[in-house]
Amino acid sequence: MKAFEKAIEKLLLICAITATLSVVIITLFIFKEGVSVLKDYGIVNFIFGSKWSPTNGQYGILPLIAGSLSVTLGALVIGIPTGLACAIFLSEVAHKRSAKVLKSAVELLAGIPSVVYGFFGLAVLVPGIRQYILPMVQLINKDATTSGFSILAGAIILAIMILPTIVSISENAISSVPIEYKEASLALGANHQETITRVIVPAAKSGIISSIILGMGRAIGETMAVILITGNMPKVPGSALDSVATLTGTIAMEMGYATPEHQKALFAVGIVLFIMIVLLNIAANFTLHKLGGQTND
Amino acid sequence: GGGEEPAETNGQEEETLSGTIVIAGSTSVQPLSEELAAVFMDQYPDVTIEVQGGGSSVGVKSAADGIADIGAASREIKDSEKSLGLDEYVIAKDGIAVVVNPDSNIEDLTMEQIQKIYTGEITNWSAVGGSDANIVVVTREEGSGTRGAFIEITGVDGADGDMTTENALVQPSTGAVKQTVATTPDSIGYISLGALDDTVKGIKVEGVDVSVDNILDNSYKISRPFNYLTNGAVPEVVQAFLDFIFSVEGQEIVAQEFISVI
Amino acid sequence: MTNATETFELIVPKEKKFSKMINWKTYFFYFFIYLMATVTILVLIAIIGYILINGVLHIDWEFLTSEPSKMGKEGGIYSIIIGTLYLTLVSVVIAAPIGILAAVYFTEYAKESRWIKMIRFGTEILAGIPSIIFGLFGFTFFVIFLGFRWSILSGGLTLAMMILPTLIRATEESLKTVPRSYREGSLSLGATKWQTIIKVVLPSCLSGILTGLILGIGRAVGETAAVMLTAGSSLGVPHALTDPARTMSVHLYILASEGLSREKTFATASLLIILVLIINMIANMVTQRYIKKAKA
Amino acid sequence: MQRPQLYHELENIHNELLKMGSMVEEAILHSIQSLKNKDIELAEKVINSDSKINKMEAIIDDKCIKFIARQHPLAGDLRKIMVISKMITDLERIGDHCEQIAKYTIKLKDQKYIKELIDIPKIADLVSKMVTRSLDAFVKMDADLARTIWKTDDEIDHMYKAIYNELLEIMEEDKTKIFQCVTFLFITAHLERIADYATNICEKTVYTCEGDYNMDLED
Amino acid sequence: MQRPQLYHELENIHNELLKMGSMVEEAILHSIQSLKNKDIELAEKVINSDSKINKMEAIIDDKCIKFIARQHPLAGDLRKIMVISKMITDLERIGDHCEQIAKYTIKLKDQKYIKELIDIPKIADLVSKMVTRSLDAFVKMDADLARTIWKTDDEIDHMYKAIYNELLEIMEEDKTKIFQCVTFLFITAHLERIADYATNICEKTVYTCEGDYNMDLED
Amino acid sequence: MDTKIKIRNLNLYYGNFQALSDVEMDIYDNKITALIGPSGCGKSTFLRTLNRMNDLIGSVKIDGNVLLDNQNIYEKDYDVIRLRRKIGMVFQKPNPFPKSIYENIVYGPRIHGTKEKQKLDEIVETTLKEVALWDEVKDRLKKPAMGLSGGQQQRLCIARCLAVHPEIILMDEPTSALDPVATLRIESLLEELVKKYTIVIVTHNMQQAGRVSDYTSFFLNGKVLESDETDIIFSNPNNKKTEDYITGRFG
Amino acid sequence: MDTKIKIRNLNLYYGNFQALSDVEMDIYDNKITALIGPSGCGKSTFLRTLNRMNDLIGSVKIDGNVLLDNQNIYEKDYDVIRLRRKIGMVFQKPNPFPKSIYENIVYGPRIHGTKEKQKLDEIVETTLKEVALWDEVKDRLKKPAMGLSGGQQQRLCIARCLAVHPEIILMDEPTSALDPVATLRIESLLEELVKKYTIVIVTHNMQQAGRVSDYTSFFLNGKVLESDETDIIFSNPNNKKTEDYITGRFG
Repeated sequence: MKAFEKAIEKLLLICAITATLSVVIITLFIFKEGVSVLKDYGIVNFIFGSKWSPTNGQYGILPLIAGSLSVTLGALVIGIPTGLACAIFLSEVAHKRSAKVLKSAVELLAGIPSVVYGFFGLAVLVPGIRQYILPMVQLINKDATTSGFSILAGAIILAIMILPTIVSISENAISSVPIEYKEASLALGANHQETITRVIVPAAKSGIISSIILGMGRAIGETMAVILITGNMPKVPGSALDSVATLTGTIAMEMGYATPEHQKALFAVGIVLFIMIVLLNIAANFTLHKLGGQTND
Repeated sequence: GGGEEPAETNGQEEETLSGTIVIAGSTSVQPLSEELAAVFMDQYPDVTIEVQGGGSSVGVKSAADGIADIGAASREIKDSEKSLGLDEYVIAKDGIAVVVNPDSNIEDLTMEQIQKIYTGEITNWSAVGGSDANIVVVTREEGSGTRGAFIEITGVDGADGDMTTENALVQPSTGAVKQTVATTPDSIGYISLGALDDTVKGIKVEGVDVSVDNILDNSYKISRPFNYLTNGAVPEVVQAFLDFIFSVEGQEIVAQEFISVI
Repeated sequence: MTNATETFELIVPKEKKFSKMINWKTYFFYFFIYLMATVTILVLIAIIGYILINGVLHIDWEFLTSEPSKMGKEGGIYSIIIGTLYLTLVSVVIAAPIGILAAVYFTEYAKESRWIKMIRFGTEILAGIPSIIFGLFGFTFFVIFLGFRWSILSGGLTLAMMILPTLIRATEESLKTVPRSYREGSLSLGATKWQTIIKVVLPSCLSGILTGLILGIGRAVGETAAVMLTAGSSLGVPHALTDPARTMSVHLYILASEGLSREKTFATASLLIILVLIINMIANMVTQRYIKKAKA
Repeated sequence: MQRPQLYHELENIHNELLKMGSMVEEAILHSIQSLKNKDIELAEKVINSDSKINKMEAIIDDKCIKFIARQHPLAGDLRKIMVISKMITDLERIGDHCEQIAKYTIKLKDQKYIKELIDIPKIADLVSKMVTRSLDAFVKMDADLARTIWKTDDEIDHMYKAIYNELLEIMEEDKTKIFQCVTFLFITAHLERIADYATNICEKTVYTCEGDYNMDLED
Repeated sequence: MQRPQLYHELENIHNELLKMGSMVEEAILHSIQSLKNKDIELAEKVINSDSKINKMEAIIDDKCIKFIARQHPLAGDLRKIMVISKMITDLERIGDHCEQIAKYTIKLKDQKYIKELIDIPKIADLVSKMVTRSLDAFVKMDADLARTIWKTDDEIDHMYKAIYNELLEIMEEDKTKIFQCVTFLFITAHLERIADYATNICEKTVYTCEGDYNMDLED
Repeated sequence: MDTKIKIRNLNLYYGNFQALSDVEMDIYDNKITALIGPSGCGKSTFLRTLNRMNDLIGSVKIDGNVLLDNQNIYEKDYDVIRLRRKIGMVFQKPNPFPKSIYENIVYGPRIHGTKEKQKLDEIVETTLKEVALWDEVKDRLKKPAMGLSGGQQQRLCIARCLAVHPEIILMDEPTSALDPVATLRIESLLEELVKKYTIVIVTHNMQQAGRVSDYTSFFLNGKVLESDETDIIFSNPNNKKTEDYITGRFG
Repeated sequence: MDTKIKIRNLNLYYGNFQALSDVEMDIYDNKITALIGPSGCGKSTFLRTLNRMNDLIGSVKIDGNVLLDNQNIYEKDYDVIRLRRKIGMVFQKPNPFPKSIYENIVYGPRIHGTKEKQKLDEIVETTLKEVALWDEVKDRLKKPAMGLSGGQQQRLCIARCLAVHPEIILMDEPTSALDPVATLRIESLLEELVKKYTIVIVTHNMQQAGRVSDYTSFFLNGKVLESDETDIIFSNPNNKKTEDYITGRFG
């Protein structure tokens, strides 16, 4: 019996190690492939170089970082208020039936493959921006111009894509705020809106923040939808209607192009992406830890 | 690794030819490869041909790495790549059509105008006789064979390398460029002649229409070869496929949309 | 009494009862929330509606059963459906046992050491890594380094690595929901640890694990970038693990970006959405049963 | 019935109380019997039994305290246990009175009685019955019975007064009988006192049943 | 201190007990004073005060029961409250004895006393002091003091016997004095009884402090 | 002795289930009234009708009168917010907000418009002193309330409720989540509070009702079977069912 | 009166924190021993040393002897599985497995190798009768155990524990999650069980210890301050601290 138990434990350990090993291997490979470019080209030149032109041996990924960040930021700007509002609606405001409808809607949004969003963006948003948004913007800024492939399109599509993440995790967090808090607030004579804004949402903030961080991770990491709709222009954008290239999109498009140097540069881009995600994760862990200390005791 | 199997069938009747061929590389060559493969597989049901995209450089690399039996490139092989020691087969020639949005009133551009548009010197259609509208430049991604050929021929590829304007939309395939130009007003792009249809408007370069004849007689300047690359001695089935391509039947297929090499 | 109250739904106080306290802030608050909820629903309807309306009509028997030709411009998507199923199956078969067992190890066996914390952090990072990095890795490691070429094997392994963290996390989460008291109950009856896990712990969180698995499948089905780089994009019907395959997502991406055929694009997108709907429904059913069981 | 321990223990205490009650009844009867028959042995037995009764009181008292401490009885149960705890003191006192009577018996052992003892055994009989019946009423929790018994105290008072007067007359007639008469007076007084304790038990029974000390039968 | 209510209520009961104690002391002193001075008014006052004492007992008893019911005292607190609940019965009985003495006073109002009353007031004084001091010992929870007081019972017993013999002698000498002497005898017996109650209080004090009834000072 | 709340003929239904039937009760000023009874007897439900916390539940229907200072709180247009300021509530589980100790206490006053820092500081100090928590926490007012022990948290919740100057405090099994020592502290606090406030407390723990309350009402199946001074309920109840419940003969 | 378990010089450390110091105790056969004391006094920890449930916690260090039938259970190679069959345990919150009533009870016997359906049926019936649950559930043995009320669940857990024929039953605050009526039912069940089993019960509720136990041990700060007959502990404890705790003067 004891030997059997021990053997089982060993087997489980092997599985755990296998799972862990994949992280190590991925990290090793990406770094192994990409680090030489970083070394030869110089990290500063690489990250702050403003020209991405591998054919010419120019590997400045600032435009790509700017592209990724601008699209992600845009997605957050649109996604956070919407997501939070939906989460509040679901857990606090909606009647059971409408909550159910919205909830399954959000779940569905989560399940739809990103490429479908990309396709939708390409087919509807890109021309839509060109035809309807641009004239509106031109009323203010006559020189505005866009092909429709833009940060705005990417941000909207990414916002829709991260919406489920934000809604479902935030809703979870808000719903798991003990009903006692709500009762306490109401019993003190606060109205429902005050209770939501002053007690419930602050109490759920660690969950909400982690939902945002996860959403952010998803937005940064998204590839195909972005390729289809942002125009892949490796240039630091000036406005929301400009086209941009993202880190992920660039990797996906140019991967496989033979020159070894170019490929290694793409791996280096991968390293940057990897580090960004790790930092984001650490930030998430840190905030959760910090806030978690308050809520759980 | 279907590539090995034909060795066993060596010397047997053609009808029993079997095995797998992996073709990878240029997306410009891909449709042609698919057509050729489809007809070939009809004749030899036991043969499977897998056609992958990826881009010209992928073609070169995958042939060299042995991932693919045949690498496809839609441009001249670079000197650096020649050192890999691959065997080249020019299976077809292709013109690169310069296309604009169908609503455009542009009919003709000189090579210089094209170069200036693509390097960003000209940004408004009015500078080349069109209406007053910003030019939406659409190009292919870095490393693309079509892009390589296009910039080389048009002189965008200057002394400092690829001078393509930063303000160009980048699309990862011939189809994507066509799609973009077709749907984006005031846009200009370049696609393989084979892909040219009426969703976009092909324009004259230096007053010459893009057509097979004009390419054959070199009056239309922007053209490039389609290369198949193999690495070392090839399996029977691959050789049979190459033979098929250079047969009359094969080249007829090529001629449907591209330019036959015989 | 508490029992009785719990079963009733908490609702918003009727506005008229609170007439005195309603001010513009409150109005704006509710307006904004209702607006955003509505917008979300409308967006969903717009996306799904737009795609289904344009696509569903083009799905017919022939489309489902014939192979694509001319890069998908013509023909159906038979080989692509097969490829999708094949690839998903392979990835799940690889990831499920490893993921579930690893999760069991982490929650039930591992002592809270620094190592375990690091490993857990590692899986968390893995969960956040963009799929394109998996693609990069899969391409260099499986396709080239190990010489698996573009194949279902390469794609499956890559996807397995991708869904592994999701699976581990979901399993861990549902293992954590199993009260400690179940374990103690079993151990105090003289059961061994493994008996406890197999007979009490895992059965009581099975549906949680299944939900995680289905989510993993969803992710595998929806993945594009990593698959394209590792399983290739060949149109043929795959017969073996070593054959390349094109999944529906990849197919949709190619169709969309190449603009090859509007109808086929919409039809494929519709099919993909329907597939996701089905997966969602299954997940819902499993979760529902889980919740019911937990409530009972 | 949710608290079997409580009821087991309560019943146990109840039984002990009855046991003590019968010990006390016996002591009353024996003390008078010994007086009547000049049975010194029996008188000594009564004196000895007192310490047993005292011990019994201590035991029951301890049980009551432990019962309250552990079972925390309330309302009726609590009233009952409190009453028992007081009742045993009364029973113990009755035992003391019997001991006194027995001691008087021993003091009188060498004297010829002035007359045959009739009234004193009669009153003793009445008193002992009263004790028995009052405990019975308590155990049965019969308030009305307790009230009826309570009334017999009047009868005993009457008899006591009659004996008192008779003894006083005898003393005045014959001063050699003074010591004996005084002793008989004290014995009767003790018996009257025992009857008082019995009325006490009746009152407490009513209190336990009804929560107050209303002894009116009409109520 | 975690249960202020408990201690407030306990203190409250304590105070009531002291109040009752002083009422009883007063009754003892008054009853003897009235006897000594043939102060019929005072005797009637004593008789009246008995019903007050009885009422007081009922009140404290009720408080004790309610206290136990509500506060569920344990260990020392419980022992104390149980003792109080018994002590008040004793005090009430002391009151009864005083009432009896007062009644005798009234019976004797028309008679000239056979001699000046010296010994009876003396024993009365001793007894009343004993009651006072024993309650004092209880309140202070002073077991040793209680033991000391307990010892004075012997002295009272001696005095009682002396008075008894003297009265018996007087009776034998002069039979007209029999009624008066018998009455004095009873009065003295009552006082002796009161002293017994006081020793009871001492014993209970020791029990409350130490949990058992060991009255040996050496211990 | 003034009657603070008069409940007359109160009925409450959850859907078709009648949870309270014809409840009549008086709640006296500056007294502690305890509500006891077995689980599901309606005592908590009743408590929540007093500050209309039952309004939060969808399918609830209430008829009858609850007269607070002679005004029916179920009257149309009765201001629930003001009602809840007047009637504070303390819950079964200590439920401080996940904020600092200070923020917990000033939550109510802020909601009701007190903004001046000085005034808020004053409120914090006064109320914390009232619940005998000031000395324990004065050095860490800005620390999270969740860091306190269970008993301290519950006292904080009481302080939070005092901060809006209620006249009545409703307590729903305030000590059921606490250990015996913390329970006794809350109980002794009640004795202080009742000097200024009227307190209604629901308790599972009969002994507790005995220890702390002046009046006790016994609920059974949504009805009030007996309502009297606690002394009487515990030593000599009138109703047989009350006695059975009290002595554990029940069920 | 036989001593079933002898605890001698037992010390337990969580990391650097000493949770139990020099505990010495005798647990008598066929008696109920109650462990009382304030929260964190070590009583639950101690209970869990008796069936080595503390083994589950990583950083625990134990020395001293726990002699069950004169054999030290902390001896090397002592069979923990057999120990736990011999010593059953009932927990604070009723913890039936999310299976049917039937499956809950046969879980233990199955683990230990009983396979025959008839035998299992018999065990189910016997044990359910032992805990007086048979009549309530005999028609729904295949229904989920979670559908039972809290009190029924706890009785089921006791039955589940009886099904492996233990000699000793450890109970860790078995009624703290139950309402008063269910609590009394469990308590009266204990009175029956003690005829066949030795019972050790940890309880928060001092009154409960008084009501049910034969022996009581008072824990404070990881030490046993007093261990005696329950009668004595409750009416006349020897230790001043015990008296203070018992009478609520504590802390």
